[in-house]
Amino acid sequence: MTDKPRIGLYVCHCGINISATVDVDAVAKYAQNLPNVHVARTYSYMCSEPGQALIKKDIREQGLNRVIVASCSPRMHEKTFRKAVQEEGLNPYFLEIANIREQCSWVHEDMTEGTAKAKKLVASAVAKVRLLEPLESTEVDAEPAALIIGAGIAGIQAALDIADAGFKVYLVEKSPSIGGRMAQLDKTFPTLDCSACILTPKMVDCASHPNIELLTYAKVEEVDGFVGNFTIKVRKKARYVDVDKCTGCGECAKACRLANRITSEFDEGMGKRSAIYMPFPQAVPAKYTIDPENCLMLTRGKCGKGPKCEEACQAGAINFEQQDEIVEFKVGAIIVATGFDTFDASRKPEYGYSNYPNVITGMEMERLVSSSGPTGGDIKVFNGEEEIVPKEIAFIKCVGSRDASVGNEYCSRVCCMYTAKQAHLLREKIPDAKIRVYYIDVRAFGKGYEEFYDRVRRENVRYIRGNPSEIFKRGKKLVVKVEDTLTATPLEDEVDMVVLAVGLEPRADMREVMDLLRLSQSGDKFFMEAHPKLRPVDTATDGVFLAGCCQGPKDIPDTVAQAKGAAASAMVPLASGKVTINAQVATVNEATCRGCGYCVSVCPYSAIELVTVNRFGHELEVARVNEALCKGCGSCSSVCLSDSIQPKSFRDRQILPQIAALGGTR
Amino acid sequence: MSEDFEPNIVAFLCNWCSYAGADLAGTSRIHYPANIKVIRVMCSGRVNPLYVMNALQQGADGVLVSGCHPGDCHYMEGNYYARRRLGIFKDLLEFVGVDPRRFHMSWVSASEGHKWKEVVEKTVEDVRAAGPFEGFRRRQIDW
Amino acid sequence: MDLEQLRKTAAEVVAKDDVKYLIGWKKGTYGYRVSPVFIENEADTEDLIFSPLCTANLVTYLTLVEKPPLPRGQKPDTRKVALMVKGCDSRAVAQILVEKGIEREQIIVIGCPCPGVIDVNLLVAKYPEVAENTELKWSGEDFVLIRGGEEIPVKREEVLAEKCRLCRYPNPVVSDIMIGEPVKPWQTEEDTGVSELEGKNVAERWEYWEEQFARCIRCYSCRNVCPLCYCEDCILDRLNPTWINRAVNFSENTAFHIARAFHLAGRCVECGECERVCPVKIPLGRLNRKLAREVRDNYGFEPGLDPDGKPFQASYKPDDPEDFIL
Amino acid sequence: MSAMLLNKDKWPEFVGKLSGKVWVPKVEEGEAIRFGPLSGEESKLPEYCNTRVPPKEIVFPETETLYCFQADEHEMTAPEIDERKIIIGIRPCDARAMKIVEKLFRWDVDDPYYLKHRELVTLVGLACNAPGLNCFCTSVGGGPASTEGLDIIMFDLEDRYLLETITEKGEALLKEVEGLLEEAGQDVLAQKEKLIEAAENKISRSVDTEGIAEGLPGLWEDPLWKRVSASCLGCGTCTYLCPTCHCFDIQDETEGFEARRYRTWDSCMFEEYTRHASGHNPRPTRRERTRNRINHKYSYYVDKFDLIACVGCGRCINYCPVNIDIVEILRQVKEAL
Repeated sequence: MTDKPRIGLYVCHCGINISATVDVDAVAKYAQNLPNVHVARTYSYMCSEPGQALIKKDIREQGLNRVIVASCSPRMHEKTFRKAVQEEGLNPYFLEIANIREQCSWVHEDMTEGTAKAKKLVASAVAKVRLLEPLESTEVDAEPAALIIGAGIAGIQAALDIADAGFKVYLVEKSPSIGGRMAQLDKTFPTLDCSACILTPKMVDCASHPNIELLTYAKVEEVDGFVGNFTIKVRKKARYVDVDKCTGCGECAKACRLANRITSEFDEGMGKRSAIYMPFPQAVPAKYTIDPENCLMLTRGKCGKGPKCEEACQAGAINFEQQDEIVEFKVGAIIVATGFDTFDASRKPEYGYSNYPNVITGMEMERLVSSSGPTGGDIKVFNGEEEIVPKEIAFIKCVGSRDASVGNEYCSRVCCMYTAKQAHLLREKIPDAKIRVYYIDVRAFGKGYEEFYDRVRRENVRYIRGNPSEIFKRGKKLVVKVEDTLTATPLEDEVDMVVLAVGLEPRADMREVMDLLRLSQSGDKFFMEAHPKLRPVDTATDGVFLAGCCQGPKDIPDTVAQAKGAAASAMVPLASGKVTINAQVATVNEATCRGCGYCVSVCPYSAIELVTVNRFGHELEVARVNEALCKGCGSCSSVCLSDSIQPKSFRDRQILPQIAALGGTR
Repeated sequence: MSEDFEPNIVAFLCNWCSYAGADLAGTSRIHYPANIKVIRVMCSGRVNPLYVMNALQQGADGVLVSGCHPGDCHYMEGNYYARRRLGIFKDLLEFVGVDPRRFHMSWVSASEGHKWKEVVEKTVEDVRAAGPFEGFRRRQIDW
Repeated sequence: MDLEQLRKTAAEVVAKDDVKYLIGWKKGTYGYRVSPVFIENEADTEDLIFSPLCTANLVTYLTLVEKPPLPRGQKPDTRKVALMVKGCDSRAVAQILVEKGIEREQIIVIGCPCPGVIDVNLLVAKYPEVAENTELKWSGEDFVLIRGGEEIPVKREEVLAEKCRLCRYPNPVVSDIMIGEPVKPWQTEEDTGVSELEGKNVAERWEYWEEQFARCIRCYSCRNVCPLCYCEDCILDRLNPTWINRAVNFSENTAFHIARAFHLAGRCVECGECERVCPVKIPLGRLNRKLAREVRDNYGFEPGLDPDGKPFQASYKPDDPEDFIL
Repeated sequence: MSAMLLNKDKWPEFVGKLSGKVWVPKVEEGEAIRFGPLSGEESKLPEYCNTRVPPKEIVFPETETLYCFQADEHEMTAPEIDERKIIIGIRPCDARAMKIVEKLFRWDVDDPYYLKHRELVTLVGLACNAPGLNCFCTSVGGGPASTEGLDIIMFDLEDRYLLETITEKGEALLKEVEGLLEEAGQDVLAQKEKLIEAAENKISRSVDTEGIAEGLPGLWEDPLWKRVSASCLGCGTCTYLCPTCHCFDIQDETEGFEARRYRTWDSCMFEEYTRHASGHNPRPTRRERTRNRINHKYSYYVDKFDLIACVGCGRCINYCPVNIDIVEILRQVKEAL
């Protein structure tokens, strides 16, 4: 241990955020009398430059060797203050934060109660800080490579940025082609750029980039290690097509016995494909894949007298014997860009999506309006009796968004604008159509969005405020039942087609990624960022970052911006070549360890092993911690019967005095 | 028991889920009783069940341990170990005659600010009903 | 039990060069007492006995031996230790092996199938002890007391130890050599000691234990006799951090007993030694058996059966009970 | 000194009239485990050979505050010891033990706590009519009716007690209950003598102490120590239940700024009893500890105070979980001499 503790205690007013509910002066006065507290002060904003300067001055002039800041959550400013005390030559771990804002002033109303609790929290911090030990951080080399999971526009953009910076990128995509959701879109709002025209070049760049290794039709199976040193295992699913031989000519698909008989995922179920297929013409890689769930050869073991595709393939690329392949590599950082699912409109049965073919989703509309879509861009729908060109069209917004009844309280942020865009595109294709948009609110917040919305309204698209209660059929028409809430008029709108502006949801299979990377979900069930404002691309797992809609609904510009942010963050360890190992690791008292191996069993990181030591002539097994692997969770220490393994900064001898301080009636 | 008895409750929260959830309750200005005082640990797996005993001995009327939901542990499994150890410890306390209302465990995620409030309210209500814990408090012993 | 076979086997074992000693039981110094004995040479194996008076669990001696610093250059004595075990005792061996407290090849386990041992307090109450050493033998279902050349039949249910009434493993689960034939497990009785307490409300239970713990003198015999309490430096002795103050009072005593019972949760093999040795008659077995029952019923786990098994507290199942979680 | 008779019917009245807190053997778990303050429900003394825990705890509490203090301050306050206690039913061996231990607490410096407790306590002994199986008081200078250390000795005469005063303190105590007592006649005293003789004859175990005190140091490295200690569990039963063991540990306890220093029973049979701060332990194994226990009682104490620090109560034999038997150890010592 170092010298006798001399504690400086700083109580933050946080403007009135703390001082409105906690009598900060009373807390400081109380703390002044606690053991080893040398100075106790209050200040309006401890985290500000002058606030930090106050601490530094005291360390210098009063010879403080321990600092407590009673302020906001340690999750906010622990690092800030660690840095501050370190700058004065103090060990950064001689700092303790008493959280008197998030867990005191903001959640209590009564000044007396708030002050009393703040005093206890401060006493608890004093009890602990006296017994803290100096810790040294160590550094290990970081692997100069990144893994990106998901190759939609977010993954593609992040991959290109990192690869351009000179680092190796492994871009893993589940489906046979990169491109993601953006590849399905026709035009993009508000500029009406052709989606494919701006995405395809990036896809091609990815494929040709010397630093990018594309792993399409693949899945991450295992992630081990820690920031700077992740070991990744990826399963490349068998395509049953030798990609080195496949020229992408497409003869196989034409020859396939199931040609035009299998529903196309890319066309949102509205088009057809073969059992051997390329999802869309601009796919990258431009290689064919056999769908093992439908291919006759793979499901039944035979295909007529022989597989037609094999016959048609001049290159001899078809290989029904192909097996999954496991690829293993190391990376220093990971970006998760797994995207979203669209809301399943059948969960709103009142809109009749499952019953009426002329009720379609926004995503289906994208394919319908697309010149590469199933109808070649002609707007035609089946009204149950005949195929018609719809002349009266209704859009319904907020389907599956802002709707507690389906469990989604959030706004999906893109539906207002894609509805406007689609209304515009419809107006171009069917100039005499009557187009009405039913909305709750219109949110046109981005650059050029409000202007675009105005333009669409001027194009004789009628916006009616009202949330339709029901859609039903009357003759050949669909009836949208709604109340115009601006005029309080009940309406029954007869239309030929309804477009449901479905919202964005977390992916149904996100659990797999959560488990792999130890991510958590926020209230909306999207992946949770480390901090909603200040660390929006980071996660609680060091070295793992988020990009795009997996973190929450976003439009393309925001997705690309976040992807670039994630890329920049991921490059920090890659560029510095070093990562700092958590100093708050577990440590073993070899003199008392009895070598039972309980800690070895519970350690989730295999950071502990039993080694043989010589204790005064006797050979014994004791536990030893690999500090590079230890995350400091402390599970080992609470299973240890002899208390021989303890996480630094969270030792029993540091926690028990905290309990005493909180428990004691004084 | 006295009407104005304010229970003193010590809570152990894991850094990643429950502590963050409690912070979120703060950021969202969700009000709850001040009886609860938190000790932050990195993982609920860090909570040695003897902490619960120690808290009761050192003057707490009740104890709460909260961690990530099963499957969500930042350290993968810590909360599972915590659940097993604290579960059996709760059985022990109850058998020795400690009112089971004095010790609670909960799963509160980083996004469950509201749940945190509910957990705190339930715990405070239960401990209040159980009354002051004089059981084996250290200071009850005459020096 | 064939004592001839036992002694012959023991003689063969201790005759081996790589065996340090054999731990067994011998007649005690008076009355019904039996004493643990450490036999190093063949001749002394004549002292060995195995009778319903052999209550002590000898497994505790495996881990009790001190390891003081050796003079430079001196090698530790790493010869094997042989020991006699009953069914319950053998479970402690299995559990210690799980915890790597001892290496399997360092011990020779002589298994003694056990038809049940007595509770000396019950025996003394019924048949007062005399100074002269008195033999008790198994006889059919019951026992027979041999005193002054006279054979006095003793009914099993009158004197059987509580742990034996509840015993489900009378035959050793770990052994290298088995002496005699396995005994047939008997119908176990209800654990009334535990269920009576469970039937009380918490306040009544507190009252009950308060009286018990208040009496504790903290001699640590319960801990020291326990074959599974073998940390060289027990946390309950430690001062930094202080889990338990040294002061003997109700508060510290209660904390001591809670901590002790908890450390044995999922480890206790119900050999009953803690309760047997308590000089102030605290029914500690009830605490341990209650937890053993919870562990068995709610977690499907029984310690001390599989030397290669996982430790209870250092493992989990995703579907462990969580009905207590808010 | 007087000899009085108390009819057992009058027991409640008798104990009710005494000025001071009366301690008697208390039955728990079906047995008189230790002494405790009279609760008022007792109509008589229980049946007991002796309590498991000796009444030494009344004058030498398991845990006793020495003084309280405040952190960062120099003032200390010692607790007041002012309660008058009357121990009724203490066996002669346990009273003798107090007398033996008092030597230690008066030696060198007076121990104010122990001596104050002793001063305030009146010992009303009960002679043994039926000594226990492992009693050997007669081998170490005591006997079933030894009066050493007692203020009054009682003899159980079936329906009444004979009370003989030994000290002024005892005399004063009887004054408080004069009305309840009647003078004992010669016949009663003769009956008493017979009881004593009968009791002495019932003692079956013995130790020949001749030459032990002088001989023990010479047996320092004798193999007997390893033999007799091999089965020792290292628990504190023998020492905590011993009426003459008097070792204590001094500890501090704090809460916030408040703190107390207290002493609490300790046992030379514990590993950490002699463990140095460095980790070195001069008595590293149970062998050295067992040797110390016997030496302390039968040699060191004899050296210093000319007294054997063992009263032959037999508790360490009765309650040793593994049948470590001091009589047998002493027999082996004698044999090895």
